[in-house]
Amino acid sequence: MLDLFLGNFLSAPVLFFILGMLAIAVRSDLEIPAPIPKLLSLYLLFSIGFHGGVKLSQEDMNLQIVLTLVAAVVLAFIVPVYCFFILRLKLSLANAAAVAAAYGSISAVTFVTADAFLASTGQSYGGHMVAAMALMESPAIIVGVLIVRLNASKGEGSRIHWGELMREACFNSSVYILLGSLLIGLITGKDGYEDLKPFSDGIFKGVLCFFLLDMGLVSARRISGLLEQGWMPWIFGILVPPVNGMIGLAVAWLLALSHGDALMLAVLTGSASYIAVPAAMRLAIPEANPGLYLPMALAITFPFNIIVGIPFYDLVIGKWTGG
Amino acid sequence: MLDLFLGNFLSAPVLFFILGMLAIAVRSDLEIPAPIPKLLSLYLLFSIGFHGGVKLSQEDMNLQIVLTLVAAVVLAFIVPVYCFFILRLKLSLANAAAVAAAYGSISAVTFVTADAFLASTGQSYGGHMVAAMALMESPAIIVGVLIVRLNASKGEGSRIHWGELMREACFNSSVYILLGSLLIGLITGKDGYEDLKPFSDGIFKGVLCFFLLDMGLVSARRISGLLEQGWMPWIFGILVPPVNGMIGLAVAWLLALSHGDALMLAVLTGSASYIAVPAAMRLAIPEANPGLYLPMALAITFPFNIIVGIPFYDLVIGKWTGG
Amino acid sequence: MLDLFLGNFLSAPVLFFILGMLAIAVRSDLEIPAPIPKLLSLYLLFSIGFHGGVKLSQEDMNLQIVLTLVAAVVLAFIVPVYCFFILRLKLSLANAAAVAAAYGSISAVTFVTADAFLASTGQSYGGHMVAAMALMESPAIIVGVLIVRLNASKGEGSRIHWGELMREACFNSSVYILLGSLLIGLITGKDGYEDLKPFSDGIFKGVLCFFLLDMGLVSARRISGLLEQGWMPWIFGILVPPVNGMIGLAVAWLLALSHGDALMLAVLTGSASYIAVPAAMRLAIPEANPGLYLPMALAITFPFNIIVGIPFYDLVIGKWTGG
Amino acid sequence: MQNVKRVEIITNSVELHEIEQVLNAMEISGYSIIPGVKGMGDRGRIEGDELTGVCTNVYILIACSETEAEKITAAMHPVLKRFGGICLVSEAEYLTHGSDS
Amino acid sequence: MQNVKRVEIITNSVELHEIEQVLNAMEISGYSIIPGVKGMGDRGRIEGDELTGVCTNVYILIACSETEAEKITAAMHPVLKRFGGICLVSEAEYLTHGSDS
Amino acid sequence: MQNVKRVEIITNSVELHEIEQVLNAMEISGYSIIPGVKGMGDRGRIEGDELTGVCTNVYILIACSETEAEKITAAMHPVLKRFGGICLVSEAEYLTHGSDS
Ligand SMILES: Nc1ncnc2c1ncn2[C@@H]1O[C@H](COP(=O)(O)O)[C@@H](O)[C@H]1O
Ligand SMILES: Nc1ncnc2c1ncn2[C@@H]1O[C@H](COP(=O)(O)O)[C@@H](O)[C@H]1O
Ligand SMILES: Nc1ncnc2c1ncn2[C@@H]1O[C@H](COP(=O)(O)O)[C@@H](O)[C@H]1O
Ligand code: NA
Ligand code: NA
Ligand code: NA
Repeated sequence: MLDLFLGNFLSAPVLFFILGMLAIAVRSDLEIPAPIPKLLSLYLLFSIGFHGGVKLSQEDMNLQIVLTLVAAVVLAFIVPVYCFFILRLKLSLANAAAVAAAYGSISAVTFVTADAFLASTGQSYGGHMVAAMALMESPAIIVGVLIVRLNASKGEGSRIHWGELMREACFNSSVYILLGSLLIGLITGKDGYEDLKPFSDGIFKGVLCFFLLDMGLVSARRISGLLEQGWMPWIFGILVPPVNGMIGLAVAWLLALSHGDALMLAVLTGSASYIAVPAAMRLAIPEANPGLYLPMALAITFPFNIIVGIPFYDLVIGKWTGG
Repeated sequence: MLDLFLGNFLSAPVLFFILGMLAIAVRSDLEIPAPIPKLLSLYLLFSIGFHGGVKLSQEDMNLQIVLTLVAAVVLAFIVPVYCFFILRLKLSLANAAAVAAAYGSISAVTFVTADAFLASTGQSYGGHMVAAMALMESPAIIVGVLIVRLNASKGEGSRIHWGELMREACFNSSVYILLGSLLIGLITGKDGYEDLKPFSDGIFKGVLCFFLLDMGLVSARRISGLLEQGWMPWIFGILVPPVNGMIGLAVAWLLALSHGDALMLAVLTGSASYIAVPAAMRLAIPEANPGLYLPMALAITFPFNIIVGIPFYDLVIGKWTGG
Repeated sequence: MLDLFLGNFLSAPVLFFILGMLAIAVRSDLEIPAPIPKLLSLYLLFSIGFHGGVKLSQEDMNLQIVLTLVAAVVLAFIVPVYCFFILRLKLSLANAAAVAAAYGSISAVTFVTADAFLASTGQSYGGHMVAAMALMESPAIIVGVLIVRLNASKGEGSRIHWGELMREACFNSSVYILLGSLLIGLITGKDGYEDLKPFSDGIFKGVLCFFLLDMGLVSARRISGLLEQGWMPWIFGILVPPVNGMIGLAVAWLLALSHGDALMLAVLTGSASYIAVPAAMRLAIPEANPGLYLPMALAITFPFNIIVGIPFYDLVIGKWTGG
Repeated sequence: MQNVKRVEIITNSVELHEIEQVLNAMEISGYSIIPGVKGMGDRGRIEGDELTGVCTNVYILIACSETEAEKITAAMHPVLKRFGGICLVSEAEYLTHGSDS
Repeated sequence: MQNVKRVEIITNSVELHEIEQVLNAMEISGYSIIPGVKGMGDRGRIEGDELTGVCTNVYILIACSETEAEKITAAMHPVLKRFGGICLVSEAEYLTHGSDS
Repeated sequence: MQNVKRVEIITNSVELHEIEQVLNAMEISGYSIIPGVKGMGDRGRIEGDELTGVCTNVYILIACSETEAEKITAAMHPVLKRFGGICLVSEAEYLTHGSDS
């Protein structure tokens, strides 16, 4: 069991993430200038989406897959709701809604890191889980805005452009490239994959390490800003994700998902968005403080998930599958 | 036959191009920020040039190769001339000359896409076709400027710095890196290639897909600007390239080129430049409207060639070679 | 013997470097826009460091390795001192100290180019040489500043923030990522390497060529600025590096290092820094002229080393090892 | 040379789309945009290190007539109030490519 | 602090090379360049998304004396007329590293 | 709208860290930073092509009160003297998100 955590902790991706965090701690001038991180993240979404599509083209649609996708969407609508009520105890309406949206949505990079983790443990997961990821990104945005809209006094609330918002929610760049690459992978299938393999598969893990180095820098920079926010973000950011993850696992157990699929569902439910959601919140709930929802997802929950969360979920699944 | 078009349409590169175009249609915020597209295009020129050089180092110079190169240059001088006279019927002197220059020159990305198309159909082409591409990029620039210069009243025309222009025409970055990489590939040959293969060959198709995603974004953004320009750009942009391509094919037939070489010559003659030429025109013929020659080459002819043109030329060649 | 120089001169990396220099000579508009060069250099440091760590994980620590590292550090402290006294004959205190610091430190790209050179000659070197490189980068910075500090009248000198400086010296991005990747490679070892191989090894040489193309552009741009500086920079920049390199070789001979390790020690001692040191000097010795120490290292010594220096050191080692 | 107002707007890049729509609606003939701006303000440090545009600002420069400047600042007020950022107006002389001065 | 003119030029980046030559010919001691500027103007939208510099603008700032400013604007007029873009001149106080104010 | 000073600083990007510390120490409420600036000056051409920050400049814009502007320029003087660069101060009207003007 300890090996599992240690093994994950000592894997290249996690170590590069920590290397990035330490760079800020020792005030190194190391930085990966824009727009390189954007390139790397687009590459990761491109590859994970395309690979998922190719895998999906091999699977034959069955009830379990359909139910998994449905369950994923349902989770994406429910999680932000109860997160909101927990958060509302301490936060303003706008902040509670924005943070809830972040935790209701997903983190693609956590998913990608879990992909590398599974590969290292010799496990695999179905391509439809990538579709699940894409489907789980947006609902929380709508929930978050709806909550504010329903509770807000007229004036502010009425400023929300629903058209814009739905577009932002459904066609924001990460959802779009993920679904798009998935579809293309689905169409081109195995043969199409062969030619792209060296790009979308060969250098994948290396790029991930490189990207996590930057994620380490970015998230460490955010920590300082959190210190003013008291202990609440830390409690919530570390306790709630595993709870969400366990709920994801419970659903996975009910659906009798494979080890890999179960882990991915847990990771999706347990992760929080620091890309798509903050961008949408900044537009739709500007009165919410980006200095709160962004670092909570980025500087607390993301590191927690890739260092502790992933092996923890894996462990739990191992217990029930007796694997 | 339909399979050929469908097969091309459903290939990863074309699908990613379309994915990019759709992103603009659905107003997704997907964008590939500068200077990433520049990096990708430099990489493609680097790889195609280097690979071409290596292939050339295996071929032994023969009359057919020499004639092909000569014919390529001749085509690059003739095509813009008759294009100009067609365009002059509708456009101002400056605009007609600039558009003619664009269509007289070549599009390296169309060439690269045709390279991927050939690979997928199991065909190959000679390294000297890359040299032909480099040779065909510049003449149209000189022709275009000469036309304006000869017809222009003094004053404006006299502002052209020929030195600058020739430099721009012969050493513009795309010609330069293409020829340079070609020479280096020629010198280092097969052994040199082995070490660079994973970079210049392995990830090539993946990078192409990624780049075409951006090309889709960029060209779709240009379409709106074209709507003000009436139907002429569309007629010309869709009808003239295949005509030019057929002329290229006729020459290829006379020279009895291989299937692959013939296709590449057609693609070069039929494609229009949206990089080197617009840059040169902006400097040499500033009175020409970039909102016309740029989108015509980029938003009409480029998509037409990679979706319809390439398989069409391939089909025609198939007919005569009875392949 | 001539073959050795010619072979190196005609290798892809060197040819791409020269291609870059020629681009400036013919005033091509070729440029590799920021921050792409930064990305490429981070990648090279990442790969060389990681690979070094993996190799180190295979080696068992022995006295020779320890002595090599100690010797490397000692060299890094001594070289800048005597360089300073030579330079002081012609230059101001600040300039002499800054140039001495540059030549006392190392050039990672020269090291990487030597790595490619060794690979092409079928030789290899120990992972600890990468550690030696990291250790040799900073001492010269401290020496350079100390020299100014000790000789400077109060006032200016007293402005130096030692804390800042030590941080800059020890945690500047290149040292940091190099050591960090080395450690991670050391921890993950051979298995960790397998997954990253296509990224950190496969595309390595290609990226190096691409990067050297930019190095050619950057260094050629600097030459013009040097012409005002008279002949001194040229004499020093071409004569001193091989002298330093020979001293490195002498130490290597005393320690009976392998062919590969000896070459690397010579390359490190003989190369000059144009990244870490200039950045530190700009801060710590602003009165020194960046137009002097930067182009000397970048436009004179770097090209000299990769074109002449590396094969020259290799030749000398060949003589004594009778290889 | 003619006198014009220099209107400078600095705000979060997610706002750019909306602001451009406002400017185009007013038929402002020209403006310039500098992306990738970092900054510090009431909403804290904008590192520009984000993977999304949330943490980058954008700088917009508009040379226009006094009346246009007033219309722009009036339109910007609610936007800046909601999303933060600043708007500066200063004097300048304008040399247009059209003018024959 | 001394009074200076702030000359701002925004034009297509393909022009930069020519403009710099003009400035150097006038022996203008210093200027700053911000690349990657997007914009809107008579020549339409400059997306800055091009693979070539054709669709990117550049911003040039020159702090100089009044006489220099006049020379610059005079020299810029034909350039802007031909290639588009704008040139603004405004007042500022200058704190130079040299000055002992 | 209220009157403010526009303080513009252009210097080598290696200085940015130090300058920001100065501004924060003065409790300047807001400022904007444009990275990747090229330039020409007494220290020669800044190509912005370096692998390190040594050859890139940074542009800093601060809208502040007259007294703050004086404090800033006073603090900048030694910095610019040591590391080069310029500091401009000009007039502007300020539309803040806070103000109810
Ligand atoms: N006084 C100021 N001077 C210059 N830029 C400012 C100023 N105040 C705010 N900004 C810019 O506007 C952005 C948003 O400001 P705020 O809404 O106050 O956080 C900041 O990140 C800065 O880039
Ligand atoms: N009124 C204006 N204010 C600010 N920038 C402008 C203005 N007019 C033009 N520009 C800039 O100059 C570029 C070229 O202008 P034009 O030649 O009018 O297309 C535009 O893309 C803008 O970046
Ligand atoms: N007169 C000026 N106008 C605009 N920018 C300037 C001026 N002088 C210097 N600069 C900027 O300040 C940087 C450093 O100036 P210097 O210390 O004189 O080399 C230059 O690279 C320019 O970017
Ligand atoms: Na979640
Ligand atoms: Na053509
Ligand atoms: Na050295």
